[in-house]
Amino acid sequence: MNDTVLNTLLLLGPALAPLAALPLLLAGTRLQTAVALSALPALLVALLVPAGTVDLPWLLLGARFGLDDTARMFLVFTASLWLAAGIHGWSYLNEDARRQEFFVFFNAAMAGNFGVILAQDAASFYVFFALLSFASYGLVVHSRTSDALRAGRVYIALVVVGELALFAAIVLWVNLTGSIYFSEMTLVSATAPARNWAIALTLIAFGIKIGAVPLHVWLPLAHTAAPTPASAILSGALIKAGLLGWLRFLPLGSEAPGWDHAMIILGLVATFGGALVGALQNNPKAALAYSSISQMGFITVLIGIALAVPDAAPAATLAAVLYAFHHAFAKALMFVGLSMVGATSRAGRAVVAGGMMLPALALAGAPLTSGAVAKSELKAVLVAAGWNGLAFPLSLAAAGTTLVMLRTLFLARQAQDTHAPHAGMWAGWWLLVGGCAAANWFFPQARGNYVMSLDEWASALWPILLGLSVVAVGWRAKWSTEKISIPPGDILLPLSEMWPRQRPTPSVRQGHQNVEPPSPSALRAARAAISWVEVTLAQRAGLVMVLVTAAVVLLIAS
Amino acid sequence: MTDPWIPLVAVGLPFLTGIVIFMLDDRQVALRSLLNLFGAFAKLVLVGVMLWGVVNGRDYGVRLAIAPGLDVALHVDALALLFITLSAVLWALTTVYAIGYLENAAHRSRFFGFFSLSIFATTGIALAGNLFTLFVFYEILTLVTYPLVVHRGTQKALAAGRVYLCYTLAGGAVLLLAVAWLHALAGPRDFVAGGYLREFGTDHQFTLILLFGFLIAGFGVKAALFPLHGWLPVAMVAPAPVSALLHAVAVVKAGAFAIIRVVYDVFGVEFAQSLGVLGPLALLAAFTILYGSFRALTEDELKKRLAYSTVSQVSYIILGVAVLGPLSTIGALVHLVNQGLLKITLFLTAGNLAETLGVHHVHEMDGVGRRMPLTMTAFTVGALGMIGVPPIAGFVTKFYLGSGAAQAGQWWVIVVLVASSLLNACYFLPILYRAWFQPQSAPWPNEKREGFDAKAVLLVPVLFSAALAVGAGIFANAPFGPLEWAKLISSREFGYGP
Amino acid sequence: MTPPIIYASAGAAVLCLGLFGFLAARHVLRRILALNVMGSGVFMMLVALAARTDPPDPIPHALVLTGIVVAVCVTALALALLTRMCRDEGSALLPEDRDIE
Amino acid sequence: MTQESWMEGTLAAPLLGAVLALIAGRSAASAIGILTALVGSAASIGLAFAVSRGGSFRYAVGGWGAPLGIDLRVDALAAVMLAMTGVVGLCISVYAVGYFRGKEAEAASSRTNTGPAWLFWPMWLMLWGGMNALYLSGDLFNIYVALEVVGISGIGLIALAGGSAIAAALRYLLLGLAGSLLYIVGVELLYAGYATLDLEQLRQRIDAQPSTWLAAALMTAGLLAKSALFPLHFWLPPAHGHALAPVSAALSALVVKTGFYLLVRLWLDVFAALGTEHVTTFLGALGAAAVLWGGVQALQQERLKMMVAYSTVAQIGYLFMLFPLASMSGSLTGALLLAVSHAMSKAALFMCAGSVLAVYGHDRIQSLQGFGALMPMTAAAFALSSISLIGLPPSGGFAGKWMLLSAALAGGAWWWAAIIVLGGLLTAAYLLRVLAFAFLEPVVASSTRAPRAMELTSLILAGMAIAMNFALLPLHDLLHAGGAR
Repeated sequence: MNDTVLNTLLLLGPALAPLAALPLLLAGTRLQTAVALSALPALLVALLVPAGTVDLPWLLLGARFGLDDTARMFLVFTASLWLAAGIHGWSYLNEDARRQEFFVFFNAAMAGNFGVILAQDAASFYVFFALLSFASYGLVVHSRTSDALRAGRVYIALVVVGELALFAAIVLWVNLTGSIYFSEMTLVSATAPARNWAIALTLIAFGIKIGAVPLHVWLPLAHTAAPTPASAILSGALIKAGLLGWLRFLPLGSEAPGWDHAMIILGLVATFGGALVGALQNNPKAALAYSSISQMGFITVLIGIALAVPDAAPAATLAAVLYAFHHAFAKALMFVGLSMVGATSRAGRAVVAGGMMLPALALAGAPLTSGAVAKSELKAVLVAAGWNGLAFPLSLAAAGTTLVMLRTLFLARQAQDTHAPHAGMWAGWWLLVGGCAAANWFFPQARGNYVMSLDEWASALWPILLGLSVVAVGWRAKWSTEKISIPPGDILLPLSEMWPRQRPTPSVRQGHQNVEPPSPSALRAARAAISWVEVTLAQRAGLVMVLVTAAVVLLIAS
Repeated sequence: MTDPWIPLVAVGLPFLTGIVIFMLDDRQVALRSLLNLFGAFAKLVLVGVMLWGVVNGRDYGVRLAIAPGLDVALHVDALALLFITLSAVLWALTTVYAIGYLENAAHRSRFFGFFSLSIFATTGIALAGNLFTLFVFYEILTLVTYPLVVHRGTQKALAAGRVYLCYTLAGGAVLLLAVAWLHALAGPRDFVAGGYLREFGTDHQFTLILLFGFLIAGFGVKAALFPLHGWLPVAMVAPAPVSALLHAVAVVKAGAFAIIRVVYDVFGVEFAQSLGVLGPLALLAAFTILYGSFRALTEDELKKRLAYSTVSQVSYIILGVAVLGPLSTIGALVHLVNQGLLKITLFLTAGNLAETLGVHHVHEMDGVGRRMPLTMTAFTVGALGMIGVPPIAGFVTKFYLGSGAAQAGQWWVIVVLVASSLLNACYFLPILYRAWFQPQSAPWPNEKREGFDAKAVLLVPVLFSAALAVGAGIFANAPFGPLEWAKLISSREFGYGP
Repeated sequence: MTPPIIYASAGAAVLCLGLFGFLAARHVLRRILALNVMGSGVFMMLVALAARTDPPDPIPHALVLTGIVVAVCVTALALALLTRMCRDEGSALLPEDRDIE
Repeated sequence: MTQESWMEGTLAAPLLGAVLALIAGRSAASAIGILTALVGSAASIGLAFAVSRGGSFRYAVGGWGAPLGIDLRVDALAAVMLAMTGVVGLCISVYAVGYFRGKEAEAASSRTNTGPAWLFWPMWLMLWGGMNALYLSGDLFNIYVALEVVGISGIGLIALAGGSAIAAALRYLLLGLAGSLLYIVGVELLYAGYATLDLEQLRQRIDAQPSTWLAAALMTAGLLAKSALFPLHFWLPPAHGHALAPVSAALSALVVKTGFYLLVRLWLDVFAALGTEHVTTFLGALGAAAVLWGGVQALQQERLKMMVAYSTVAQIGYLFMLFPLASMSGSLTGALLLAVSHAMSKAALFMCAGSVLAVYGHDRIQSLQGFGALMPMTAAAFALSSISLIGLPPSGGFAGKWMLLSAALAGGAWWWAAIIVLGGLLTAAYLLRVLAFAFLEPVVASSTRAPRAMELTSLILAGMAIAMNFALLPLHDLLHAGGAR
């Protein structure tokens, strides 16, 4: 009993802490600051608490929370991201009138995020996933500008679709596997009815979060519209929840004919498309958003391979998680960095510039960075799965990444977002720098190939050089992205159209067609006829009596 | 051992309360309020006693012979308890609310009198032990709710009342025919889990199908099944507590509950299946769900939109009934409760808006979230719950309905659920968007009250019901929760648990 | 053709005459008279009925006496009402018959 | 007390009271009336109990015995009708006291002479006595006499209202007279055939032959005219619609039942030997027609009292549906309960109409808005009696219709069932149409209030009509203990 309480505290507590912290917002200014640290318990739990689970049968449909390896990995980077973003954001929004409101949504989303990671059963996962999705809406529309509201509309529409897909997917999976607990979900044979539906719905539900093509449209809009720390979270943590969803629900380790290739193709499209479109952006945030899309492309490919080659599934999943880990820190740092470029002192600017280069290189996969490690893991998986053919295109994609990064740095130099960073922002930023630099030290099995062979150096470097040279050529040729830029939300379907407009309708129609009286003339005619009969009866009373008598006689006689 | 007194008191209490209240003068506010509250909370206590007793295997029942082979029978079983508990709790809430809502309105004694009587009827429906009794109380319910619908006494209200009576009385007539016919056919029988008509086997096939149709038609009027839903949106002229009571508890639920009784305890779900009547019923319910949602999209008047959403939501229950299988049964039964909690929250909040700001239409709701944060929080809970966003009660229902459909291999039901949830989102989210993320665009139509949010007496019930709705979701699996009862009943019906 | 039969058939004939009058007449006074004629027919038949046996059957006589009393009362009442109606409404026809001529 | 003394009380009290009231004149009439009503109703109820204990019995007045003397006899059927008459009659009397007090006050204020109101009492008590005599008499001729007594006093009562009631009374009189002539012709044909007037002996002797057929037909036609069954109903609405409220109540609630009662006696008892199923179907069909026709007519009416009167036409039709269903168990119980609860609710409705007239000065339905708020008790009475008339549970009307309905369905005669249900809907349509105005705002202000006695009695009667829902079982036992047939 007692250790149930303790476990609950440890394994569910991190998710509830941010919500528990909300009342502080009503407290005095000094106390309020503590809200920025809401993610601390989660981080501590991730680093210190041993693996384990706790069952809460009375909660939801019989809830189970716990830390397994996947959960721990996710929790580590998610928690540190939220922590950094919280600290940074608190002072970033110092002058903002709606800071409290922002942190309400911020903490709610945080709680959702941690809950998603700690949940070990479908229902709880669903609950926290919804919390994460809906709360993030508040982050997207925080500025209330028309762009922000538009981004919000697109986002929420996709969220609803995703939620519904997820609902259906969960229903199907639970019915197919016969359990709501992830650990007990059996692998369903490829022939099971509705399995394909389940997979499709799962891909859609989480593909929206992860920004898989063509469900990525919300991502550039939202990242651009949201305040910088929020963008960092969206790109660093939120979209990773999608990956987690795939890992939790997809039947990795069993065949999924058709789906595997579909995902690999989609992944490749995302990697290249994201890179190219990103390179043609005029807003650094948008560029970063597209880079996220492209990076998630890599992960999509990995999942595809896991579905294609069941034996390679464990390695592939691990690689995917590592990739997410690395990308989370790097991308978050890039975003936050964008808000630091207003640094006043020369030294400060230098430091910030350095702080931008680091994640840029990491994302491009330069040696000695977490990116290189992640990418080499990825390649290892490709080799093991016998999909070496993908190695080259993925490296080529890295070149694209380089383009996007250069574009971003270029745009960041002339960024307008220039108010001098406060101490808090620095603190958050440094935290991320540390994380980004140390990221690869978290990869236990990665330390081995941290010292890389020459050809590995080569294979890591040539895409970058390629990218640089392309940019150089472009520089000489004076390509102007003003001419050939693509607006954020490229293929944005007319999703906003699906938003119901208020059509003023005569709302009592329904009622009135039921109380319609017959037309007066008809009524009068009926009245006349009736009264005629009545009068005639009265006049012919005797006759009627005689007739009745006759009738009765006949009836008896018959 | 059967104990006759508890059910008798449970039914008699609201009746007496109502009668006494009729006697009171309109100005005796304190006494009347006291009576109301006494009635409401005494009922709660009674229900508690019954819950405790039934859990400890006690049997409450009483019967009174009307004619040879014709009894009025009250019996407390799990299903009855589920419904009566719901009604008792929500009655208490609505009573508190109504006292605040109607202070210094006209004809209050009349209003509260009929208010109590409608709970008397609802209790009777819940405890009815056989079809005859159910029918009797069902008709009583029709009568005692009519004065509540026309309470405002305007021509519009009267027209609405006329529509209401047209539908309900016509339904009642069909019902009378069906009930009497069944009585003539099968003799005096009490409700029994698994139904008692199965012994007919293959005789009277046609008649039984016909009677099933009649019964569904009769009860479907109150349950607002598709062609018979017309009265519901029109009845929106009634005061907010009435809408809440009618739409969340008394009338609509009575219809759904009665249909549950018919399918499970008269025909028996397996037998109904063998008659081939469940399929059409499911289709009808599904259509109603989508139709209601579509109509709700276009309604600008808040209460009307809610009404159509009710049309759609109640059919979830019937859909769950019509889909064979324990899981969907659980979904149906638990939705009986969840929809009640959510809908009453929504209607009471709508009442708050109307009472405090005179806001009746969606387009007037810009920025109302800042003006009435607590009320709108409750509203948000209700709306999200209706969409099925966890952890609010609604999602439990949808989960079980979906699982049931999957279990029965009727995948199309899942499609319907998803589609309807999408529509719900389409007509609820814009409201939330206006309320929370839009600045106030125009002065409030008729601001009756300065200061924070609404009157406390209006606010507390709303928040409480919202809390209940959330609780019913978060602690769904908790012992003695609605879900527990639903599982119990379902296992009773199917002889095996889900 | 015994006297009773003759009386009886005569009574029947009178009855039918009265009935015809009742059917044909609109004027209320005529109708009242017609009804009285019918009554007389009935009484004749009753008396004839009594005469079938010897000594005559007393019961029909009793009936006739009672019947006559009743008929007188009713006729008186009818005439009273008729005069009242004429005074009030200026017509000896029932409302439904008035518009005809 | 012995059974006989109950019977004597039942018969003698009203007749005696009538004479006394006539002698006492204006001053004491109402006092005597109330007293008589109390005694009479007490006696009839006591008689009913006696029957329920001891079963049916005969009583030779003066010890002569049939054929020459007058035999009184009572069985369960008669006992029920007597009890009904007693209870409703008492309420009507109480109501009348309040009613005429109000009338006199009105007359005093506005110098309008509304005729010698006190004459109501002797005539009403005479009517009552006539009905009791009719229920108690066991031979066809006494029944004839009783019918005439009822008819004459009834006509007098109608005429009390003056004005257009006179014509109505006259029409009623002509038809009633014609009817009773047909009846007496039938009686004499029967006597010619079987040399007896006693119902019992007739039942034993009767056999199928043309003269009997003619007799049966003539009597039926005459009684149909008296009980205002479609198509011989036309005299009823104007008569009941224009009479004074207590009079309408008495006529609609009680008098029309006498014809029904006699037809039940004849066709379900005396004439049972003739093959009757066609006739019963015919009567049922007429009843069905009446239900629909009366309903439609009532829906047309603009005046409350006329509407209620037409509803009587429809409700009578319900009673006649007994005939085709008589062979089904429970149908007689149902029909009787229907008759009883109709008596109560219809009387209550006419009383309500009277109260409304007293307060509003008119009874145009369209302008009765807010009478719920103005006279809540009356509105409640109206509502309750409407429930019973429509046949909504719980009410005597419902229980009765239920029995008829299940009898029809048990016999597979679903068309009768359909008519019963349909008629219920029609009833609902015209009654609730009125009831809706009770809620309409704004309430018209009116200074005059209806005397409490009036509102209260109507409410009590309506309440009884509802309570009749639970009278089904006792009634059933009574009929089977008392041996209705």
